[in-house]
Amino acid sequence: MIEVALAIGFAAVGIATVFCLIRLALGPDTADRVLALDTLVTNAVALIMLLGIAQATAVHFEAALLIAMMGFVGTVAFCKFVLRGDVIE
Amino acid sequence: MEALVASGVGVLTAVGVYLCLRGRTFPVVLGLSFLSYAVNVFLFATGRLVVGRPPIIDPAAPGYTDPLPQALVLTAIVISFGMTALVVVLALRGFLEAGSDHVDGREPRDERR
Amino acid sequence: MTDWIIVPVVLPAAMAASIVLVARFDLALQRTLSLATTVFLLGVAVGLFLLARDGVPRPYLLGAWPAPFGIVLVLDRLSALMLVLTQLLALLVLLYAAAGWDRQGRHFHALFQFQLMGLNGAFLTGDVFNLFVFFEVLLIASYGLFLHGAGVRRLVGGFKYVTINLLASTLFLFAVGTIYAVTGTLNMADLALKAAQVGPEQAGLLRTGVALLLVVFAVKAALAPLHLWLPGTYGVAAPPVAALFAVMTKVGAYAILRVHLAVFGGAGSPAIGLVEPWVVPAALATLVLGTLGVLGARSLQRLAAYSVLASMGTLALVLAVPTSAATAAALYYLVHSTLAAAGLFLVGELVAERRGAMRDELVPAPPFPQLELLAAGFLLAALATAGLPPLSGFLGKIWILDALRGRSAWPWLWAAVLVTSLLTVLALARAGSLLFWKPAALAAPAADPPPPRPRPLVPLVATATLLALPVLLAGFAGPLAQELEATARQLYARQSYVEAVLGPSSPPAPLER
Amino acid sequence: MSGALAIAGEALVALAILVGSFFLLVGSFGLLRLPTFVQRLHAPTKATTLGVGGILIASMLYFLFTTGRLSVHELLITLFLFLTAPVSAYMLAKAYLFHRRAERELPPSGRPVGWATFDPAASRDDPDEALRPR
Amino acid sequence: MDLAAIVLVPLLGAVLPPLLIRSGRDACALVTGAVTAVALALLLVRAPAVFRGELLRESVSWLPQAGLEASFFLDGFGFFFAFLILLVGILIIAYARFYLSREDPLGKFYSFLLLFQGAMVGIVLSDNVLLLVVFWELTSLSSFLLIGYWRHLPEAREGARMALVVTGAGGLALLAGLLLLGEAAGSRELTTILARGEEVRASPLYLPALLLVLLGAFTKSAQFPFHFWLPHAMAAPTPVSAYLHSATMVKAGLFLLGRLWPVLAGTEVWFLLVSGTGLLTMLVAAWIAIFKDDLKALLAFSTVSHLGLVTLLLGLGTGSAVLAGVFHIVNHASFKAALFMTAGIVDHEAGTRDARRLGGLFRLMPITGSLAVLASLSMAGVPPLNGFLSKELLLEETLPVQWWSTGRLFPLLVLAAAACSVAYSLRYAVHVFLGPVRGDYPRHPHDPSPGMWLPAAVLCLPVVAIGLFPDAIAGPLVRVAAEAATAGAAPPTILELWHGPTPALFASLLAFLCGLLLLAAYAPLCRLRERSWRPEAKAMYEAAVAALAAAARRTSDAIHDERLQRTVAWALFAILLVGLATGAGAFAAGTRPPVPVTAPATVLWAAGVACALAVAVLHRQRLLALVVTSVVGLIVSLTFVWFSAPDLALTQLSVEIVTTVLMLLALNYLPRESPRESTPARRARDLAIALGSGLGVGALLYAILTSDFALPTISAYHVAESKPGGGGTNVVNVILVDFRGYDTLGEIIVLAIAALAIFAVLDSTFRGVAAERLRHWEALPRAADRHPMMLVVATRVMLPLALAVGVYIFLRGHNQPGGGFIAGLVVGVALIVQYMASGWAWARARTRIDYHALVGAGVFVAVATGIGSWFFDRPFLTSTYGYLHLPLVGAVELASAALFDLGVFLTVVGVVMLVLANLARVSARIEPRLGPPAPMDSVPRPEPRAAAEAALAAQRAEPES
Amino acid sequence: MLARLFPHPLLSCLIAVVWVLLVNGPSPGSVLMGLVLGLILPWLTRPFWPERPRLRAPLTILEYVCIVLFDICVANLQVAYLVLFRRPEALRSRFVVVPLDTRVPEAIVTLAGTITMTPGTVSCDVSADGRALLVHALDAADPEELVATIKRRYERRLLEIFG
Ligand code: NA
Ligand code: NA
Repeated sequence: MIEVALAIGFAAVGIATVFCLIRLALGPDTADRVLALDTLVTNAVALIMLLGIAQATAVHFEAALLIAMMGFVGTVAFCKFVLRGDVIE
Repeated sequence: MEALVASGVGVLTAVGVYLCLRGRTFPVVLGLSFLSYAVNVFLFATGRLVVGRPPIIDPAAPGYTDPLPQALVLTAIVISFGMTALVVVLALRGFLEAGSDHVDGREPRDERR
Repeated sequence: MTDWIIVPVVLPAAMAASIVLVARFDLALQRTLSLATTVFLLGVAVGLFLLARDGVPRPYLLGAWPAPFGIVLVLDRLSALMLVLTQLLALLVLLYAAAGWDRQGRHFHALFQFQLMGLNGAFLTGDVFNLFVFFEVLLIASYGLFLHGAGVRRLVGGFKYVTINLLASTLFLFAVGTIYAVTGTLNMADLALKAAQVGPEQAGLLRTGVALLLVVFAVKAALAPLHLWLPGTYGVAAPPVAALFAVMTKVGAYAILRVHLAVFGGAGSPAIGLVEPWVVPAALATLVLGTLGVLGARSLQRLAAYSVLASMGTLALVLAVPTSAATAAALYYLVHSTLAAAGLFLVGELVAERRGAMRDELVPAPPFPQLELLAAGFLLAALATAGLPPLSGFLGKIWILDALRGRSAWPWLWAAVLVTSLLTVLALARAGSLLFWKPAALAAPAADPPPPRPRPLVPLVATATLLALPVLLAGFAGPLAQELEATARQLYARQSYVEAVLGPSSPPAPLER
Repeated sequence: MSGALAIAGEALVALAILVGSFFLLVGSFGLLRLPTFVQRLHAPTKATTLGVGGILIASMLYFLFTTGRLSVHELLITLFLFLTAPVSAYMLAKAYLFHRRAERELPPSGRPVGWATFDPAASRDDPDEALRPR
Repeated sequence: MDLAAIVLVPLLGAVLPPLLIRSGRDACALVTGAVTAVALALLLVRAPAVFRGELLRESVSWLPQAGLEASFFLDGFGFFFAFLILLVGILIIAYARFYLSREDPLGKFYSFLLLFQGAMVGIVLSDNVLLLVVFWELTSLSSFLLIGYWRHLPEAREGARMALVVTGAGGLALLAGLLLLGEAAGSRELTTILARGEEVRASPLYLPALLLVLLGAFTKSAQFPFHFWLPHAMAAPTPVSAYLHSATMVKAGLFLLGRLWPVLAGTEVWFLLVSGTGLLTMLVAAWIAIFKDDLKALLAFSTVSHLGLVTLLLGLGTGSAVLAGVFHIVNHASFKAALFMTAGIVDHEAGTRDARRLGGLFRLMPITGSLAVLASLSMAGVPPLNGFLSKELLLEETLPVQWWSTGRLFPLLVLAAAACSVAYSLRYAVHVFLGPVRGDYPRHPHDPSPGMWLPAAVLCLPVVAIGLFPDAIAGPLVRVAAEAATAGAAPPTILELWHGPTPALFASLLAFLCGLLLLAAYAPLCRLRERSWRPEAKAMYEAAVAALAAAARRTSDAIHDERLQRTVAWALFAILLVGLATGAGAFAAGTRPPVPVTAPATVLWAAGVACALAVAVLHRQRLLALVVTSVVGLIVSLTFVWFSAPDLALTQLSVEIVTTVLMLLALNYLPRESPRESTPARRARDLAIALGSGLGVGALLYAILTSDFALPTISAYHVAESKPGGGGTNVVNVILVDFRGYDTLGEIIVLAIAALAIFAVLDSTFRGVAAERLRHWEALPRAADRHPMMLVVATRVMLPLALAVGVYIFLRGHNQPGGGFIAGLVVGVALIVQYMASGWAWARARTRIDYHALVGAGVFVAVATGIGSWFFDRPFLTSTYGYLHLPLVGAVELASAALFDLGVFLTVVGVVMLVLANLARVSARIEPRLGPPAPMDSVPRPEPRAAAEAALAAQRAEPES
Repeated sequence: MLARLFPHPLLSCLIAVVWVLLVNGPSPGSVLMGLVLGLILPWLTRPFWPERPRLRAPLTILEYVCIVLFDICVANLQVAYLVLFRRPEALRSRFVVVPLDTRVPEAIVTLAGTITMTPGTVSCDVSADGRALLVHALDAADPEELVATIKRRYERRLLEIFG
């Protein structure tokens, strides 16, 4: 049962990734692309957790945690760049 | 999976090489990043591909992947981070000093290359 | 006593950290610490050299982990020789630089000590991945030193220098990865042992990895066509830095000796016979291109930079020959060419800083102070560079000719060496007579001649000492040559190296050729 | 652990996974489908909240049922996502507004000053100046 | 050391003159003369043994590995030359003392002269052929210095360079030739080689060796067509010309020919090359000499001609010819040195050496005139002077010579040369000294002080004395020399003034008459010569050198144009070439069972590939490229997660973030887009290289991944020892901080250096051009708020939490994924976010740590941890660990590796902060803040009372909803 | 004493909780360590957060969290429906302005974050004086009602919590 759910979950993540990539390709704005990147990062957290369940290990937890904690820094930096040019000012 | 990883590394290398051959500093920096991705995965993969066997000692573990390439890659990542930082700063400083971000520090004349 | 083996790495590292930590606002203190460290290091290097003379390679097991599992340093005659050469050069260059050059940018002394650490580490290590790490240490320190004083030429040149070296570093990792993927080891002694045991199905992979590593070292050694980075680097760096860099290309040469000729050169190794067919043509091209550069150079520093190239070409010709006789000749020339090039850089700068706006451009300029003295210095440096008697350049060259005798196409190699020597003589004669003999009509008399700046004595003394070294090398060529022969023999004594590092229990393998 | 409980546990885990996957997918689908940027900005919220949330719950339950120990560190991931996702969205919205919209296309703020992205008063260091009528 | 002393005394003595010049010119000259005299005395002491026919030899080891020994030998031939060199040397030293003016640095001159002298003596006494080359090149060098002595004269500089290059080239050829000769003879000692003539001549190396040696000898002795440098060397002060270019250096080539005569001579090719060259040189130079108006040029070409004469004799291959040659060397040295000295006196006194402006000097300077006329008559071969004798011998030797089947051509040519020689010799006497006194000399000439004419007079003594009593004065010396040179093949000829009416006498007479005729017809001859084609060798040489240098510069500039793209392309090309050549056969799939492919992995792969390719296509839009690159980085991290490398994933993720921020910081001051500037051809080339590289790497990795390790890997030990030996369960971390902690030490030092270098590079931004450029920076339109409230507050809450995570990751790294490096990045990012949110100035003011200190401290802690193991007498970086049992908490592991990891942590934090904060400083400098830095914008402020009350009232007025 | 040690008890507790979550479960050691960190980290980071607000009404906090979580779940379903089944052009997307009563930045940010995390609404900007929020609604038939709901459901409680 879990295997089936996992398979569906992986498929969902895969399809979601494809969607994000299409948005990344289409844009049209930089903000769209950064948004796609941000969503990809979120998907990555999900993917890592799914992998953890599939492999029955908690060893990937830190990776998910770091993405959750620091993933937004990239997004913020890109936005700050678009907004002000200077990321740190 | 081997074919995927090998071809992926190949693509990363090709892109990195192509970018390194561009005439402006920024794509070159990007190219170096790509080469660094490529070589990191390559070096990591020299321990062969193993799924679900992280090198963390656990009596219940069925086995471990080769930890040594991982340690080497960690070192390599760190070093290439330092190098990238330096090269980025150099690209910036060169531009501020020369007024051109061409890799040769001067705009190519009429010749279009 | 073996604990001293790690000192040439650890001491400069600790000292550099201390300089950053406590002395970063106090240049005088930095100088004192830096000089004292370098003097001490020279002492240690000499001590290690004497220690290594008994002919037994000494492993130093870092972290007390047994080889090949941990990282091991190996002190043998070759590494000790390189240590002495490096510290000697470093001390003289540092003396020179401490008279004012170090003021032009930040962190000169810390970077300098880190540079020494990187060089020493690269010469001492017995582990290929650790060699990569120390290559990176010495490279990044060299980037820092290269950029010392900044300026547009250095910044733009710096980008190129860094880029090309990053490419080489990337290739280094590809190569090391491939080697590990086949042999499962990184320790050089272990590699020497295992290379012979790799089966035919993976021999090709190993050979590829080793060949790629050769390309990496060729980049460092600036062998054509991988040399294109050198003129813009050595010709642009602050002259004392360029002088120190004279030893950097030799790291590439050292690595080829250590890895390709010694480790992977043993019987049964799939990578045997790789060096000569690739390196000799490259060396010839380097020699020719370097000489053309010397002949066409517009400034003295450029000329010196190209002379480094030409000397690397000469060196590589004989370096590629995998016999202990040839290697001894290569080592002699290596030592000589390092000191000669450094001397030329320093003399060039002494001239440049006295010629005002003309700097070291090879155009007529008014006479300048201390002309006679510097002319004599230039003469010595030029003699050494061009390989004219009676200095070590000539001895090195005849030894090389001797060693090349009988290799394939040797008449051509001889012709190349001799003809390029002649062209170098021509170029240096032109440059010297232009700089020291041809007075320019004084430009419109300056209303206010600039006040005579105090000319510190120390740079002159440092340069003079450096220039005296080729004389000593020539004078004591005999005893030195004996040392070098022993060094070369030890390099090829693979069995004893393996036993020293891995212990005598390692199964006897047909390692000797 | 009895068989029935195990099956129930498995079902719970599977359900959580499915719920999470669903919202994850919906989020990305919205990102693809919705026509304007501000509308698309709504999409990832689902992925970060119920999407990842569902899978985290699945993970917690899974380790509870397999090891018998409650695994709680997944909550941290949620915590950090909740802390950071609004910032991302906010910055993205500002970036979009700044680049693609003029201030007049936005509803007035109802304050003597305009929106922070556009009104220089936002970064004025004199606190009182911001309130003076312009 | 006896023989070496003869060489070393002048060489070492060369340091004395510059030191003594302060004591006066006389003292200087005396000491220089004394040095030479000592050397001469040392030589003469050995004379009895030499004349007994003994061969004196001594050897000191120098560089035996290259076959170079400091070995000397003295036989008659060497003695002869050494004697000549030192004897003439003394005279030249005396002459120069008076010749050089007060402005000329005499000390330097004498120093160079002694250097030269020592080198010359070295050549003639060397036993080892390589040693000979050493001295040979030294003579080139010291003559370079001597010719260029008057460095203000362009012709001196050019002449010096030309002499150096031509003779230096010869020297290198000689080196090769002698090496080959040594190879053929099986020894590099002349004493041995000389005994093995047969073997050498039979060796296949004979011909190349001969050609190379002759090249050396001919260039040095100015044989045609290498003669051109010698006349231009006359720009040197006359003592130099007299010494080098008449008596000594140019004779070095002849010495060499004579020295190697027993080995090389006697073959057809030797005869053809040597005597042919000699004859040609003799003839051509004599003809030219007739027309030289510059006295020194005239003498120079006459010297060339006489050198040709001796060469011719040596080429004949008979012992008697060698004897004649040796005899002529003596004679030539005496009269030619004297002639040079008189030319120098004329120049000195009359202010010109142009024959056209001279004449009638005999009356004004009778002593000089007498000496000059005497010497020139000797040169013309007038009896009873010594020149006559050697010319007789020459004719005697050459008259019977046949050149192939050309009949009498050879002797006729010799005769023609002799006639020319008469002509120029007499011209020197007639056009300068005879005839009426003129009134238009640049200076008023009169005889100089005895110091100047005495040496010339001394030299004229043998001119007459040898002419009259040849055998008594020169006989023994010449014979012993010739005998030694020919290894006994020279006949014990008695030298006599009068041989009776031999064909040679008639030929000599004929030559003299022809010479007179030539001189009589001087004016028409001159016109004839004016009209004929005369290749100007110097101009050709200079043009050739200039063309060479220009070509070298062009080539070098074209190749080393320092274009990065070309540099990189070549490097990649070389890599591809080597990789393909060595690895083409190696890329075969192995037999390792594959890991099954899964769908999500495929999607990730496709995403990564697509994004990577997109970056290649879109790279000109830089921001976009950066965004897409982040996706690639994310996928790389996920790859690490996938294949059991959690530590790698963590590291890659955190590095990725820092790198992105870094790139954005830089991108702000870089153009946002790259221009489209690659030609299609360039793109195609790059694409080919890129594809090749990608395919190569892909194939290599595929071959690796599909095959197993050929041999067991060392990492099995790491896994086994991780817990018991290293005290940690995260093997990767234990490797990093323990098994290979030394690598990690290197790695953090790389980071530290990078940070220091970056700091140093950025530090210079605030000066010069860059600062100027920044001052005029035109920023793009910007949003109004710098520090959005949402960002500021969220990151404030995040900071302590992120630090807690950092602590967590640091502490558990030894056992679980994590460690000092990642923890450092986490903390660094947490701090950087503060900078991003609240601004550089505000955040910097709140960070009490100096990042330099942090970097330094980190490295220091790591190093100190390593050193700590010394105190337990263990190698550097030896780790230890133990467990501390605390109440409540339980066992806490304390590992020295953790201390090392702390160093890593501190370094990483310091580096990240130092780099990013300093990069941010660039913009802080552009826009200096007015007033105090604000932590956040658009924050609700405490309102003025009135406004607040109004707001409150308005709120109350509204009905509750 | 305790107040001196823990000037921000809530933050310290949060850190302790985070630590316990990090090590994946409470144990004497982990709680102790969490408390130690709760002591040190707020002190270390104090300069970066100069005016930490005092939180009141802990029960209201709990209530607020529950409400928000509940709203998130409901809104997720609503929005999923909108995304999947509503034609995009039929969406009544619009910006609405939420005037703010609270003046505590932390409260404003919490409100903005809550709005964003509840699917269907995103906080896009704040007025230059920080007294109004610009919110985008994916589908808002009645903007006033939306603003009122936000103020009633969230801001009122935040006013209580942050004072
Ligand atoms: Na770790
Ligand atoms: Na929302």
